[in-house]
Amino acid sequence: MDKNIKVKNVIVKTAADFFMPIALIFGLYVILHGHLSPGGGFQGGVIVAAAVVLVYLGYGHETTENVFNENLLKKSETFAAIMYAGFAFLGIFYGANFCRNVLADKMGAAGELFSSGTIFWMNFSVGFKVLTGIGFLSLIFFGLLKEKNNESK
Amino acid sequence: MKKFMTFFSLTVILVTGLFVMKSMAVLPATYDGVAKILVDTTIERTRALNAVTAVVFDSRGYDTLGESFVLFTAISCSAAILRKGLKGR
Amino acid sequence: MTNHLPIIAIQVLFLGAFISGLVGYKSNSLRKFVIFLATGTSLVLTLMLFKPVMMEGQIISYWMGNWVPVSDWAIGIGLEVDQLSLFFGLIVTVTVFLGAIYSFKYMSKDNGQDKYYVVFMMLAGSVLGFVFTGDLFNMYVMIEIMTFAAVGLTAFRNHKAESIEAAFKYLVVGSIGSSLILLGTVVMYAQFKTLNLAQITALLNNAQHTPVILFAFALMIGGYAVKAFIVPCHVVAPDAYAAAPSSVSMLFSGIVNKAGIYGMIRLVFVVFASMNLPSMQFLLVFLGTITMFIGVTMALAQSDFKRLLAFHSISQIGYVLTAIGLSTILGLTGGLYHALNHTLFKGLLFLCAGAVLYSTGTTDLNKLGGLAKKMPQTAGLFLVGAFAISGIPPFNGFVSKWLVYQGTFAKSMETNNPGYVFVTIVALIVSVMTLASFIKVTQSVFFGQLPKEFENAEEVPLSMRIPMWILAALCLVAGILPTAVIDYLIKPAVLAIKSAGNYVAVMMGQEYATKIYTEGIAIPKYDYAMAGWNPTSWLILFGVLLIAFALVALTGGFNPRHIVGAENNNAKFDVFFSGEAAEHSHVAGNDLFWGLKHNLKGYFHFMHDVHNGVVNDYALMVVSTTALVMLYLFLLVK
Amino acid sequence: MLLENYLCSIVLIVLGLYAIITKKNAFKIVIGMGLVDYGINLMLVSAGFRVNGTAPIFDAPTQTQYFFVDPVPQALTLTSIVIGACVTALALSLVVKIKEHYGTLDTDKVRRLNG
Repeated sequence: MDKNIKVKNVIVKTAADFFMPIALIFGLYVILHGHLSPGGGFQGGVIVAAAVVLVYLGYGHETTENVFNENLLKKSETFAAIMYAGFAFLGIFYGANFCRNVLADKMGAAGELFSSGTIFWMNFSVGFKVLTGIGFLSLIFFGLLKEKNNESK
Repeated sequence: MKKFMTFFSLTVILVTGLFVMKSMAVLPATYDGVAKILVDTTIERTRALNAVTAVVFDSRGYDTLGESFVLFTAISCSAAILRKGLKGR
Repeated sequence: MTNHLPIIAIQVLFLGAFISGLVGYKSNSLRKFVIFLATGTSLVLTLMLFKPVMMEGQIISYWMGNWVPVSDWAIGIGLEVDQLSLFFGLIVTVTVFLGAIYSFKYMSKDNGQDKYYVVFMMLAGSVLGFVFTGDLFNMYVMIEIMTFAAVGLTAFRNHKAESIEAAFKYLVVGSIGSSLILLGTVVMYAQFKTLNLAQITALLNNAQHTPVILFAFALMIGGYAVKAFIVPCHVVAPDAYAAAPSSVSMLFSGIVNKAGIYGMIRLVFVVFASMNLPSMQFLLVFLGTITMFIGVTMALAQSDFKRLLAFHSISQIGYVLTAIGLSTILGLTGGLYHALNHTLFKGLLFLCAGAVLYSTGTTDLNKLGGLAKKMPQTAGLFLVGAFAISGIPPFNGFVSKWLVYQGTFAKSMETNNPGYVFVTIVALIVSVMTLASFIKVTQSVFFGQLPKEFENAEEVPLSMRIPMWILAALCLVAGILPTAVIDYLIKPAVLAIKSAGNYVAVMMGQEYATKIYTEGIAIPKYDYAMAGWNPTSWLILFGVLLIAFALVALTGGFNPRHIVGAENNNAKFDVFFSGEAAEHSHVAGNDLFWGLKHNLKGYFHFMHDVHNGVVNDYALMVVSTTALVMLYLFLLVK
Repeated sequence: MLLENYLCSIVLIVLGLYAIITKKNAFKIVIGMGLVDYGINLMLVSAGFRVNGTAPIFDAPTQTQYFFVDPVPQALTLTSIVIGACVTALALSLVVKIKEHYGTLDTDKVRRLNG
C-alpha cells in the first residue's frame, strides 16, 4: 500500500488542485441548501471532508500536517456538537420544549435561503461537525500510514 | 457441530425472514400513520421545502442529536484507540 | 419545570463530555471539576424527580419540539419517565457519580485522560437517555452510543493486547446485537407506521399476533440478550470486564447490562404485554437459570480477580432474569431488588479489585496474597461486598435472594409445576457456590502470605475510598431497611411494569387509551410477604453472637492452637505439599477447589472449549440463540 | 418490484452473518458487519415506498398537488447509514491495533483471552 501512493505525482496533484475547490463549494452548497434541495448536513459535511483526502493524495504527509491542525479540528467538532445542543436548548429558553423549532416564524418565508428556523442552523452545525469530525478521522488514519512508511524505510 | 449450528441457524433466519418479508411486502398506494400528517404540515410548521430534512431536524431532531453523538463517540474512541499508548507497562 | 428535568439530566451529561473535551489535555483539575459538576447535577436532577414520580405517582411525558400527537398518531419523539424508568435512572446516575469520583485518582497513571472522560460521559448520558426514552428508534440510537462508548473504554489501555482483543470481540458481537434490534425496529415500523412505544403497546393490544410481529419480537429479544449478556451471548462479557479499567468495569456491571435488562422488561412486560405469553416467561426463567449456573461455575475456574468478578456479574444477572421471568408481583419485586443490589455490591467489588490493581499492579490471584495487613480498609470493604453478594444477612444480597427463592417456590405452588422448585434449588446451589468462590478470592488476595514484591503496597488514596465507603453503606442500608426500599423504590416500579394501560394513557391521552382498553385500565393489587425475614431481629442476633464471640476470645477460651493439641511441634500435624512444608509453598487461591474441578472435569473441559476465544464462534452463539428463540416463538406461540 | 427489495435485504443480512461466522480474517468480519448494515438500510428504505410516490421535496411553497413516499424511513436510513459508517471506522481502528499487537489478522490466533 505504501509504495503505491506516489505523493509527488503531477497528475494526482493537478487533479487534487482542480477538484478541491469544487468539493469545497459543492459541499458548502449542499450543507446550506439542506432544507430546500436534496442533501443536508451529513452529506455536505462528508463532501467537504473529502478535501482533506484530496490534499493528502496530492501533497503527502508533510503538507497535510502543516495545513490541518488535528487539535483544532477536534475542538471544532466538540464546539459544533455544543452548538447543536445549544440550538436544541433554545426551545426551553423560549418556553417550549427541547428541540422546538422556535425560530421558524421569525426568519424568512418558505423557499428562501434563510428560512425554516433552527433547521437551517442545525443543518449548518451538523455539517460543520461532520466535516471536522471526518477530517479528523482521516488525519488519524493517515498518521498510521506515515508510521508504516517510516518503519519500512 | 459448529457447521451444523451455522447452517441450521442461518437457515432458520433466512426461511422465517423470507416468509415474513413475503407477507410484509404489500404495495401501499396511500398514506397511513405518521407520514400523512407530517407531509401535510411540513410547510406550515417548519417552513422547509425538503420534507426529509424537516423530519430529520425537526420532528425527529432528537434522534439526529443522538446520531451526531454517535459520530462524536466513534471518532473519540478511534482517537483513544489509535493514540500512542504507554510503553512497557 | 418538572417536565424539563429528564431531558436536562440527560443533556447535562453529554454537555459535560463536550466541555471536558474542549478543556484540552493540559488542565486536569478543571476537567475533573467539570466532570464532577456534570455528574453531580445529573444526580441531583434525577433525585428531584423522585418525589413527583415515585411518591406522588406521576408519569412524566415530554414531547420533543412540542410535536404532540395529532389525530391519535404520535409524530415526534417522546420521553416518558415512569416509575420503572426512574428506578433504572437512579441506578445509572448514582453509579456514574461514584465511578467518576473514583476515576479521578485511579486513572491518573494513564495518558490520554481527556479522551477517557469524554467517552465515559458519553456512556453515562446514553444509558440515561436509553432508560428515559419512549421511542423505539431512539432506544436503538442510544444503545448504539452505549456500545461504541463501551468498546472505546474497553480498548482504552491500548498498550495491552488483551484490551484490544476484548474490544474487537465486543464490537463484533455487540454490533450484531444492535443490528438485530434495528431490524426488529424496522419491521415494527413497517407494520405499525409509528415508532412510539406507547402507541405500539396500544396497537398491539388489539392486533393479531402475525408472524411479522413474532419475528420482530424474537429479533429484539435476541438483541437485548446480547446487551444484557444472557448466557449464550455472554462470552464477550468477561473479556471486556477484565480488560477495561476498574471504574469502567463498575459501569459495565452497574449500568450497561442493566440497560439490556431494562430493554427486555420494557419489551416483554409493557410493549408486548397484550401477548401475555406464558411460554415467553418460561423462556426467560429457563435462560436465567442457565445464566446463573454457568456464570458461577465458570467463576470457580478463574484465576484472574476481575475475570472472576465478571463471571459473577453474569451469574447475578441470571438471578434478575429468572425472577423477572416469573412475572408475579413477588418475582418482579425480587428481580428489581436484585438488580439494584447487584449494582451496589458488584460496583463495590470491582472498585476493590481496582484498588488492588492500583497498589499492586496485578490482578492475578496466584501472585497476590496477604494484602489485608497493607490495605485494611479495602479488605474490610471487600468483605462487605463478598458477604452481600453471597447473600449473608444483614447485607442486601440476602433480602433479594430470599425474595427470588420465595418467588420461584410460590410460583410452583400456584401453577402446580415442579419445574419451578428445581429453579429454587438451582438458585440455592448457585448462592452456595458464590460464597465458595468468594472464600477463594478472600483467601488468596487478602489473607495468606504476603509476597515479597508487595511489601510496600499502600492503602489507596481517600478519593478512591469514598465511593467504596458509600457503596458499602448503601449495601448495608438496603439490607437493614428492606421494607422502606420496597415501599419507596421497588413497589412503584413493579406497579408500573404491571399497568401497561397507564403507560399508554399518559403518553397518548386518556381518550385514546379508553378507546383501546375498553374494559378499563387495570392496576393490579400489590402484595408481597417476606416470610421469616425480620432484619432487626437478625441484626440483634448477629450483635449478640459477635459479643459472645468477643467475650470467649478475650477470656482465652478460643485458641486455635488448643484444637490441634499440645504436641503442636510434632511434624505430623504440619501440612505438606509435594514434600515441602506449608509455609514454604503458598497455596494458590486457584487450587482451593481443585477437588471439585477434578471430579467435574468433563463439564469444566466442555465449558473451557465453549469459551475458546475465537470471535467467529462467539458470533455464532449469538446468531443461533436468536434463531432458536425465533423457532421457539414460531412453533410454540399460537 | 418491492418484494425483491425485501427478499434481497434478508439475503444480504444472512450473507453478512455468514461472513461474520465463517471468515477467519478480521478484515472480512468487518466487511460482513457492513453487509448486515446495508441489508437493513435497504429494508428501511423499502418500508417507506409508495406506488407512484415522488421524492418528498416540494417544488414551491404553494404546491398543493403532491404524492410523496414516506419521509420518515428515509430520515431513519440517514441515521442508520451514519451509524454503520461509525461501526466500520471503529472496527478498522481496532483491526489496525490487532495487527500491531498480534502480527496477524487470523481470528484463530487472536485468542489470548479464553477459558
